[in-house]
Amino acid sequence: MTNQIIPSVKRRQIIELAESGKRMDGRSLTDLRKVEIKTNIVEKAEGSATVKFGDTYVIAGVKFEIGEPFPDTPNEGVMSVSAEFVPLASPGFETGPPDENAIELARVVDRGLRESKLLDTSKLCLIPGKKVWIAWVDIFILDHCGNLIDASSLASLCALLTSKLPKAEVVGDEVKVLDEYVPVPLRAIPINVTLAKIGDKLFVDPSLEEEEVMDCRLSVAFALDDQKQEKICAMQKGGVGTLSFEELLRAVEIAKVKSQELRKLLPSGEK
Amino acid sequence: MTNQIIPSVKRRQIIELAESGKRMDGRSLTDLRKVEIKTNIVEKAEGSATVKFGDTYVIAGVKFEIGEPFPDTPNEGVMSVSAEFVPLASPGFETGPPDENAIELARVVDRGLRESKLLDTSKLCLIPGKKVWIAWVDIFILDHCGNLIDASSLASLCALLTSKLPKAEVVGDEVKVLDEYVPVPLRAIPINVTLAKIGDKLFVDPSLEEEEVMDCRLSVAFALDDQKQEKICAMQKGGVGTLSFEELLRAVEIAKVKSQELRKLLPSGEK
Amino acid sequence: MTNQIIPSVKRRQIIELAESGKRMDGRSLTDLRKVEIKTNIVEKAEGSATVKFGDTYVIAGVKFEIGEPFPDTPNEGVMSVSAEFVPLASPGFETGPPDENAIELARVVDRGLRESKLLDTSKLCLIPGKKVWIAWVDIFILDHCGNLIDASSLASLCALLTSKLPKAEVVGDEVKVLDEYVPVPLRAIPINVTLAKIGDKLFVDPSLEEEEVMDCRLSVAFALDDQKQEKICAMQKGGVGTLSFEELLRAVEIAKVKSQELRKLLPSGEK
Amino acid sequence: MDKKLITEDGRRLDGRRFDELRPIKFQIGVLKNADGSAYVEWGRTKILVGVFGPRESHPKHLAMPDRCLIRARYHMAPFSVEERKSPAPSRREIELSKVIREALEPAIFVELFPRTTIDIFAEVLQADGSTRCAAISTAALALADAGIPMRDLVSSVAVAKVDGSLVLDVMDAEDKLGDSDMPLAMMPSKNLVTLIQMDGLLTHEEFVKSVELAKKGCMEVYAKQKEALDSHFRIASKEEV
Amino acid sequence: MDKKLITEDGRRLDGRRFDELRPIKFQIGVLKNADGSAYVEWGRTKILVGVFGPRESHPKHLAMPDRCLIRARYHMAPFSVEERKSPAPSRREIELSKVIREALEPAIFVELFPRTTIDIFAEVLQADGSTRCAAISTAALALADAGIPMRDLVSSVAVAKVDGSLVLDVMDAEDKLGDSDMPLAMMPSKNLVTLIQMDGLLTHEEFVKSVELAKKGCMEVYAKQKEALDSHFRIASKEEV
Amino acid sequence: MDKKLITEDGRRLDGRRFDELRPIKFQIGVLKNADGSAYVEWGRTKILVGVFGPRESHPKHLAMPDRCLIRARYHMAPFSVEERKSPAPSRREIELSKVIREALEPAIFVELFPRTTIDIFAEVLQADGSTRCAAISTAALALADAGIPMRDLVSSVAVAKVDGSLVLDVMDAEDKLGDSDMPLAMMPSKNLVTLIQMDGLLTHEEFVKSVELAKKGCMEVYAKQKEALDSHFRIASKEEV
Repeated sequence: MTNQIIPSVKRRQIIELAESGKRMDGRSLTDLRKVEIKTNIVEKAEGSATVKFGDTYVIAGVKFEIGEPFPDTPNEGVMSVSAEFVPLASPGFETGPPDENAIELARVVDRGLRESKLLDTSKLCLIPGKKVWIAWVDIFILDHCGNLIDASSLASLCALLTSKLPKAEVVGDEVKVLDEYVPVPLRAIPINVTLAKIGDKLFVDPSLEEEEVMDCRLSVAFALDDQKQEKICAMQKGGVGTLSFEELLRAVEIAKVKSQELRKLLPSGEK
Repeated sequence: MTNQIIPSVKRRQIIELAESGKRMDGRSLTDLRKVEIKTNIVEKAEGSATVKFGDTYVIAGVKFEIGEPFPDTPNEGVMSVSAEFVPLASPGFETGPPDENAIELARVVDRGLRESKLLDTSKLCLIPGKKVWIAWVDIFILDHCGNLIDASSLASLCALLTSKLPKAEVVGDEVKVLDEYVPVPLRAIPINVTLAKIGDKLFVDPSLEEEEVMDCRLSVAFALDDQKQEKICAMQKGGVGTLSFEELLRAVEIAKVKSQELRKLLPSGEK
Repeated sequence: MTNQIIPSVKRRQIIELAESGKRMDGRSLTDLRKVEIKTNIVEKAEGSATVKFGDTYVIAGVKFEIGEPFPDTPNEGVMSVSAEFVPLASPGFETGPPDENAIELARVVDRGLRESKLLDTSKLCLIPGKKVWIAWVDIFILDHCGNLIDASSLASLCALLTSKLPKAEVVGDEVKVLDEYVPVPLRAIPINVTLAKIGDKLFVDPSLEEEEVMDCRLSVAFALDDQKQEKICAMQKGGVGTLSFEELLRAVEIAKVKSQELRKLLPSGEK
Repeated sequence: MDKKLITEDGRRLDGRRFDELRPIKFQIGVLKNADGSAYVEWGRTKILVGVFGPRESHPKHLAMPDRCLIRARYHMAPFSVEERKSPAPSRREIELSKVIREALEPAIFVELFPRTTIDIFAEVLQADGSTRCAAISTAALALADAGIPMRDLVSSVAVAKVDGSLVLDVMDAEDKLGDSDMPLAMMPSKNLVTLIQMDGLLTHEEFVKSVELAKKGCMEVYAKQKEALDSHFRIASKEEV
Repeated sequence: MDKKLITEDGRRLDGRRFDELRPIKFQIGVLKNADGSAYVEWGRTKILVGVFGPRESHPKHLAMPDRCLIRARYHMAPFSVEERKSPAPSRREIELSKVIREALEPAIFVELFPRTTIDIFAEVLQADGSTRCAAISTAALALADAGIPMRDLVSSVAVAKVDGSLVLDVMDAEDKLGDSDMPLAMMPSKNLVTLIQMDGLLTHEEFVKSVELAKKGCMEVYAKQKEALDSHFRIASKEEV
Repeated sequence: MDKKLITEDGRRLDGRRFDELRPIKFQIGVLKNADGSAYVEWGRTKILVGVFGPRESHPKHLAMPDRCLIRARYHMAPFSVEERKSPAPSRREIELSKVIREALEPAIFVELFPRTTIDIFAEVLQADGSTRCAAISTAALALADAGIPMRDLVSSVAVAKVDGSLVLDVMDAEDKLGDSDMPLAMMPSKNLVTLIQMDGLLTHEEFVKSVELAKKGCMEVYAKQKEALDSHFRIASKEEV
């Protein structure tokens, strides 16, 4: 924050390059960075995945635990998404409880997963009003090189897609967890795509240097349900700049195309 | 705190004016500022009131919730009073958990309400030892222009006086809350009056500028029970100055008279 | 931290004196300071003790409370050890939650007590899986003049040795605590001895000025079980210096001898 | 979910048509200490906003050499909702504070006040849906009351899909039982979006229509904001005479 | 409430008359590190007080250009009460810390030590009623032990109404079952009140009598404080010889 | 406790002999932002370590005029253990952060970087025993990757007593059901111990043998560390060509 000169020079360079449709790292404005997904890397978790978007590196783990339902949804399990910006991921991250950025990230990822109706929480109920499965989705940012929302959303999705739910027997008021697993009851699949606006251009999958000089970003999540219907299920503008209505609609169009591209990378058996 | 000159000039002015029985805002030493009470302004709360003492502006809300009694009073409901100095009320207030001033305020208000035996907590018991009504009294300071204790006490009192208790049916170990209300079981009515000591004078209902230069303050709560008996039910000295015994007794005398004046302003049907 | 000169002068003095086997306070390298133990000084606690090692002054209190067992040990009571560095004990202590030093202290004391199997937690079970006795051991550092680990370990031990467990009757799912007491079910007795390494010398029971210039410290706890078997039950190195393997083994030998000396000071009836 | 949110004759639970705002009443300059303040009763949603600044940044290392720091806090009174809310800030309140700040900041000439801070505090006294939109719209008036130079007001409203229809200005029951919620804020005379969030399921077509409806709503809110400012400054200038 | 707190012959649970203090034993200079310290056994109430300062204010922005900052902390050991107390400071401890500071500060010549801080730490090892009064009276001795110039000592005691009678120096059972509790602190030779709090129900007349009884009690505490100081400094001066 | 940890033919649960390490795979330079980084798969224990610094101390009052400040944080992912771990730092994590720092600091030339800070962050992604030993050994590689001048590497391993036998490189089941656990760290070429902790019950003779076994284990870890460094810098220098 103390030095405002470097960002403004960088911003000018990025905008100039974008005039000819190019970016600092050689991509076109609508290119994603290389996306790598690995699943089942933490055997003690019921599901886990690491995702890289270029050098951005994120891990998500899923744990199932028996707990109480919310009073207003006694017949439904609970999904809880948290994110930690662990300090090895960036010289700017500090230890301590999640700040507004980590909280926003977790809540945006949560909305994508929740609103798509990915997880069939009605099937996570064990004893109505008393005991349900809680799905803890924990995100750790391991290397912050831009576009944490898309990487975190994809890692959380892949961890859930590949997770296994312990089988449980209910006898009276007691729940006995067996040493067997059933698949997690999933429905629609949400994919999140973020674009940065810099000047009057939209940049798909912004890098850290693009984020540092952007006006604002727009994240859009698309859900594909079991009838192959594609819908918008979540959206979030971030940053202190503005969008024209035309830019807003254009961003949503681009995000839709890119979500289809990302969807093809999902662990096989899923799409 | 950095500039100590303005307060000491102000203090001298206030003391000089007081010699002729006058105050900066035109009041006599024993005048209250204009007191305005509005009730039922938050329909979602079971009771609510805003109170103004001049520009000092306070809101209190009452919520009833079912919870557990304290182990040592299994047959009694619970009253819990909290105060927040929300930062829009003063350039000096900060966000964060209540500081010692907010805690003292809540505890002084609480003692007035509690020691007067205003609320008949024995009637708030649902299942002895297990389930009782908890009356949450939450105070928000909205504009801090002096004498928060009296304004907050009065707002809390008026919120309780006008609140409605949900009717509840106990069947076995379950409590069913009905969509009906009964009046809250109230007994004696406490009124709090605060005086500031500046020099050798006592100032009723001190303004913010008086508080900033005062030696100390004394708050006295008087309860009027259903036999029309008037008693002292709570007292608190605040600030780093001292009181002579003569001043102490004189302050209590004045507070008594002013409490009777305030009592007349209570929402009709109550006194 | 700002002045690094005084410590390095002090360190040189201490090392020079140690060459001739002496210390600043007149002790030999293996001498303990004068140890004073008082028990039952807080009548409201089930057990309590103050311990002095020279001017180091520590109090420990034991409270028994009914609570839930840990899920993985449903038939065992719980022991919880905490330490507070209350700010009157040292100009360097601050108010607030325990820092890493207080946490390390509590955990080292805890390991000594726990690993020696001092407390027979199986006898603290009331209703398996539901209700057990929790033994809260709380340590307050009152005057910090060096070697807090040994003083705190000894105070905690003496508080437990002289504590009384309330008798309880289990009727169905209810526990009734009687106004009678039984002895606490104890087995082996652990004694902790700490040595500081300064230069190439080992100092038993280091004073504060020795700790301030030490390379590191080693704490060793020895347990004597009811078959009079003596074993090492806990060990902790602290500080940023190193130990040679020879020094490590020598320190353990010295600690053993000193633990036997301390063991003789325990409240009579115990060993 | 059995409850019908739209009646047979196309009316909503409180009798509104699908594209109708609730009654909105702004009051400006309601607090003595704050540099600017405004209060709104937006249906049953009631929010008080106070603004302090530009003032010295504290702690100092937050100060920025070339602009003003904007801080915003969205905070709910424990008694503002059905179930008492714990006073500690929830994750929801922290996120909303961030998006509210980002919705207002584009309208403020931050370059004019380097090294200072403007604090915007929104206290929700009663929450009945669309609280972030009400907070943003009211905060814009409090900023104006504080005399802070702005590019434009910021006006905000939410659109929901309930029982298959898109409706303007979402109230609590519609938010809880509806299929989607989309708050949007804009600088009306600049035609620029400063906030958009969405959750729920919308087809692309529904989304486009939602944006149109939100824009119409914002323009209506804008009219009410200007009216409130006019009447406030008319009174203020009379008082000065 | 069936328990009688006053027996037929006018004695209290521990055999005291209505206007009688519990045995009070002050010890001065009991800690090595603290600049001043004192310990009291006041009936079964046991409190240790340490004083540091005047010392550099930390953090620095707390320093005041024309006077010393006084800070006080009243803190209870988890094992000091019947039910184990959680170590986190309770609202009660925070309020008591404030009133204790305000009870002691009038006696200190704060103008003599600008830009510095005096810290007063009171640790309650066992609580059996009137802990704030005992903490204040003991802290006055710790301040004296630290050599801090004072206008006067501060002496404190509480008066309660139990079973219809006013009694001096309230112990725990009387506090819990009594009808009122009124702690009062004063500078005895100045005849000035530095602390008064009250809860319970008192007629005006009872209140006036309570104050009289508290004043008498404070004067007796004062005598014990002076005795403790005398004996401490007599020993100290002998040791120096 | 019925479970046998050592089979009849002297093998452990995972088939290892008593003095055998688990498979250990170090990777160096795995993060872009960190100044140095390393990752280990040590049996099923998986830890990522990042190092920042020497960098400006923040807050500034922490800076030391004559040396570098070393900070270390040991932190477990919520999903790293059987029962989900709460994200707040546990007392165990705070103690381990301290001993890990004290195990590494003797190897660093702290005098070379006055007024700066080196931060060492160890994130446990999966915990299966000996996590502090794995974190220390991996952190030594991350420090080397950051180019921080060191006296020596630090190598660490734990020895346990299970079913009456001493075994090298403790895994989770052995830690939980065993009779003792003794983590030890050393600077291998200096033959100096930088960490030792122990809990459990050991005779003097068993303790001496445990130390011997730990030393042997550390030397084997050291060999693997050097191998990882060699291969990393070989690749790095090729890449530079």
